Amino acid sequence: MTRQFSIIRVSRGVLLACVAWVALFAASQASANDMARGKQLYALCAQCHTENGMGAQLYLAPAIAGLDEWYVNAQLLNFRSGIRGTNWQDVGGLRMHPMSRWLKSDEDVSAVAAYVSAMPKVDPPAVVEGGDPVTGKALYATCASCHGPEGQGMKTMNAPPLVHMSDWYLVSSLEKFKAGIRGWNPQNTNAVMMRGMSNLLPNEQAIKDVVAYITTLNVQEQP
Amino acid sequence: MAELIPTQPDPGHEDDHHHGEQSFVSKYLLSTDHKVIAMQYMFTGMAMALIGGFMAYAFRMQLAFPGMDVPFFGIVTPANYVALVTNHGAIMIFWVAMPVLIAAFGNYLIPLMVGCDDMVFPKINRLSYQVFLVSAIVLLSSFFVEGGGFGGAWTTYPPLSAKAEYNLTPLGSSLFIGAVGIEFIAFLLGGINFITTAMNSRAPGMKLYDIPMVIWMIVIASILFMVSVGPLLAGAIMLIFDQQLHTAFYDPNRGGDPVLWQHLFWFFGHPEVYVVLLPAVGITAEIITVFSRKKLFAYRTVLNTAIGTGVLSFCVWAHHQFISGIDPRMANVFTLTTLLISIPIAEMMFVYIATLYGGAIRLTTPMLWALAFIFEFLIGGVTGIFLGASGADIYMHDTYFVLAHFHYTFFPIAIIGTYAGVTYWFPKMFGKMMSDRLGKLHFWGTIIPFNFIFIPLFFLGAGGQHRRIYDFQNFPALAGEGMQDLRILATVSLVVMLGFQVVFFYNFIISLMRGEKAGKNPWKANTLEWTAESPPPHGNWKVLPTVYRGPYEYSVPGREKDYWPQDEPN
Amino acid sequence: MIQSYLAQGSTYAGDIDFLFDMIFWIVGVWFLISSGVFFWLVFKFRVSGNEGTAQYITGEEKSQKRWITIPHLLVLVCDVFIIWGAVRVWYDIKQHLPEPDREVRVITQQWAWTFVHPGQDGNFDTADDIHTVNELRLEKDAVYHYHLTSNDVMHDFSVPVFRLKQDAIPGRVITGWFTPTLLGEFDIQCAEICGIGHGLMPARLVVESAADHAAWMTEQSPVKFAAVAPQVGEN
Amino acid sequence: MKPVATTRSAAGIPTGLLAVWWIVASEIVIFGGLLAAYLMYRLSHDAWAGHAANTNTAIGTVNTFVLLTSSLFAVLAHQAAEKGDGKKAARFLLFTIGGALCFLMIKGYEWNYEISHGMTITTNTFWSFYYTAAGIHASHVIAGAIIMAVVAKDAAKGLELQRVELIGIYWHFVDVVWIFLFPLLYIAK
Repeated sequence: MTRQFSIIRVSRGVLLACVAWVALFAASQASANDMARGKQLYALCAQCHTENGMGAQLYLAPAIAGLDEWYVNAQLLNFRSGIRGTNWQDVGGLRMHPMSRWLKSDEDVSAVAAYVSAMPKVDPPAVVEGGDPVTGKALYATCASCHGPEGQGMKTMNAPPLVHMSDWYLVSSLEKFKAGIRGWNPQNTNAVMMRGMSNLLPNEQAIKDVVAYITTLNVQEQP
Repeated sequence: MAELIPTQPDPGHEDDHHHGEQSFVSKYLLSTDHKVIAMQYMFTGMAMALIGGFMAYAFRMQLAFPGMDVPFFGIVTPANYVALVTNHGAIMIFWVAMPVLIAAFGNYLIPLMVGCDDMVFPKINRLSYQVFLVSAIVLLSSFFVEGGGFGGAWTTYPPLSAKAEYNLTPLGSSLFIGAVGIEFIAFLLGGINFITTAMNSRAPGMKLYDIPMVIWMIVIASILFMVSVGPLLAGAIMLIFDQQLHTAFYDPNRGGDPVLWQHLFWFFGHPEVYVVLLPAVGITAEIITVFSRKKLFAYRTVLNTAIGTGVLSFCVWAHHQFISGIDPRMANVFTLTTLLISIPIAEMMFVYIATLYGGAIRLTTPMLWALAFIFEFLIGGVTGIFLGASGADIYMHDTYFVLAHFHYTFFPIAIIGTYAGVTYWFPKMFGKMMSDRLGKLHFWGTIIPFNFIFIPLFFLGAGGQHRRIYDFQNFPALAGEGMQDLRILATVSLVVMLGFQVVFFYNFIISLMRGEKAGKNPWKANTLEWTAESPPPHGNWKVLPTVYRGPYEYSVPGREKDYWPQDEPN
Repeated sequence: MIQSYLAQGSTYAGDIDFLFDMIFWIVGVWFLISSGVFFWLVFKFRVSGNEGTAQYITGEEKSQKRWITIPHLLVLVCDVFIIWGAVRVWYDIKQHLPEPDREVRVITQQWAWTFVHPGQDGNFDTADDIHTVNELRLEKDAVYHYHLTSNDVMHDFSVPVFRLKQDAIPGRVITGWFTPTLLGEFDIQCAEICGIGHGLMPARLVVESAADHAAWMTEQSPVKFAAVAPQVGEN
Repeated sequence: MKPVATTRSAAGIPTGLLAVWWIVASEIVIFGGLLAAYLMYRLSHDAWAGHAANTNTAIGTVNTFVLLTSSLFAVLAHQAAEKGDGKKAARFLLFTIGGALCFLMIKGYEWNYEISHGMTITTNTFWSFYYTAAGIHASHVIAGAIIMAVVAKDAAKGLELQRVELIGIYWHFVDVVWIFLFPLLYIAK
């Protein structure tokens, strides 16, 4: 192997010059602040989650704009390490797992998380039909203990916000939790807990009902 | 029927091509003059080449220095990366090689070399350029729609290309296919003129074997293109229907078959290689005969090998699909036909090398380009054997070896062939000589880095690295230290090579402004275009020429001059 | 030649390497001869300025044409050798299917690999199937049949150390074979562009001894998932 | 002012004829590719015979007859042009255009009926082929009719009479495509 590459040695000089050139740009890159870096890296996310973070059901990408920073950060790390999104039936997760590995360093992950959480919240269009918010309200009582009565989420409980979220995504997540497609990995303790909680919803209809109630909580936040 | 055609006027009386002062628009944008249309094609092609080259720069920087903020581009995301490689390939083949080699040289040379005043259907000719321009605009616009440019490789295999949920570019993918389809229509329109002009409008006395080789090659290439492109056009309509109307021609879940597209694509895709190869081979034939002052060795053999290659090229398409799930028994047939195609191509190369024997070789800039074409294409040719052999292709398929191989064919064709042609016909096109010194600087500054780009890629391919992978750090066992060095070497060479193109544009402009005036025939060549003024006026000649002999009568014994123009009575 | 870059990990890797070497020497000799003649001619017959006279050779006479027809017949002879070698290797790998010791199902999708072992009962689609994502564990020296499918677009199951490559086509199950002969960890690549995540679709191949493999199978049974992510953030 | 190039005929074939044959040849490979793809699918899907049973053979037959008649008018127009009778040629061309319009109207009725009965381009791949192939053919009919109108306008004044033959060749080609489509889409069940 080394013999064939002797030509490389000859051109080391050229390479070094080039590396110096690159280092120059790398330096300017490091000085850029986190937000700019996050925006830059979000270019890939925007391919599916769209420019304003509205998400697109066709691409299995939920709305993410304005999600809590700690939550985005934790999920990106989970995806990247394969704690989440590596179940063989989790079609969307199997796409997100490789995409998250595009973020090479933890700094990049937190830059993206900061950028996403700073995006203005959106109200994705409701697409799930057949849910009854009245029944859902009763079912939601259990959820409220962690996710909060307004669905605003609680960091202390490791519970993400549920409002301003794509309703189809809430349904599919609950279904995945129930089927053990999410929360199968014991290392992902929060998801394991959620997997247990999801079993309190007895059937498909109950899932739709509770999601229908959650979407009624989607009021624009007061400034 | 024949009586409806007006009798041919005596060329002597057909000289009043007087045009008054024309506005810029009607002279350069809406002209029906074949030379103006040729220039339109050439400059559009060059502009697209710059765009394609810039794309190559962006993704090669990403490969060499993963994750870097590429100067003048920004960060290359995986989505950018696939869109860049896809459009780089499509642009370089459909919007650079084809317009420059076939349309620009075809339009410029066919009327001049067969001795008539214009194309047969000047308005169709103008239309073909306008359609082509539309296709280029449609392609470039695909980058600015939602979702961005299409990123499913220039081969556009469905279901990836057919469904937005897979390719994530709901509009980009349709614009891409649409642009390619429109471009095909432009070249079908152009083909009407190439065929009819070369066949029907030849100067009196010009027999079939008196036609210069480059004209033959463009005609054969046009026929190959016309025959091969039809099924793909039908397939492209089906693919756009799949994308936008949600039909299921290529959807396996609803009764379609994705492999059908591969057959339609490669039935076109392989002949397409020869469509662009043949004009470049023709250009080379003109140049090496002039600058070695030799008759082309075995003119008819060259012609026959070109036709043989063309016919065989329709029987080899599935060698792109050896491992695509086609019936394995079919692979044996296609291995056979693929290796058979080495026979006419090898013979063509032998003919060119034999032509050099006994010549008086003048190493001018165009000659250097032509010689480089022969040598570099030889490398491209021999490395193709590895891929045509089905057994070896199991390993080599879709590796960098393939990539290096076809760049060793397409680069000589599209870039070296173009530079050879431009430097050779520049005096005719613009009436000025190009600087030979700058030309040679540009030549070496292009050829040496070119080899340093692609030879390392052969090693990468032999090491099992695949194409279209945007970051090799994900493959710990494959992305060894030495491999990354090779990628950096290739990228640095690319940047150097792109930098040297500035020399060409500088030379182009400076020669245009201050170049030495070229006479009618600065190279002392035989073919008819050199008997016209430089640059030829509208209508080309005052008196259209008559032909008395073949195009390659150089150094004929017993003659004082070592060339014998085709239109000289004796 | 290839083996200096990449170990030979399957029974047929050596055959492909031999075929590659054979073609390399055949075309290498041709390349050296033609480019040697080419450069010699350019060197010998070059002139400076506009000096010198050339010979008049039409190339149409038999005695002249000999110079191209003989090499061209020799090319044909070489072609026959290459075709013979290629078809032999091709037949062994793609056309003939030896009796399997084990089977594995390979499911591709955007942008992940799922490998399914039939488990203890030897049948697919039963409760004890073992699914692994992005990691394929194989037993050394066992003849494997793979059944390759795709859930969405075209992918390509490429194992460079095995010298194996096969496209996965949605709607079809493609069966082939291999026999691992080398212990260790290797890369699996996708070799057919499959969308924006194509470059982020690696999988690991682990070839282990029969005993280790059996132990792993028991440990994994009935349903347990591997979370494997090759190290990122390094380099 | 025409270039001299247009008036030459070194190969002995009129230039316009050469160009039309080029167009026809490139169209043949387009339809050839489409029909070859259709045949491959058809042979591997026995169920398509059932879908094909829903096509209206009677309407297809009438349309075949209409196109064949229009082709006959194109031949008569050519004969008239040969004799130098531009007016007569133009009149026959108008009959041909009438045939084309008649064909399109029948086609429109047929499609309307089929679509309203739930057989659309996305129903299944047979119907996708049915609409795609017939649609591309119909677009050629429309293009042919427009060109014929232009040619007829000139021919009525006795100008460019050679074009009558050229458009006739194109029209026969359009007709022949239908002769292939009709059995493949309607009759084979």
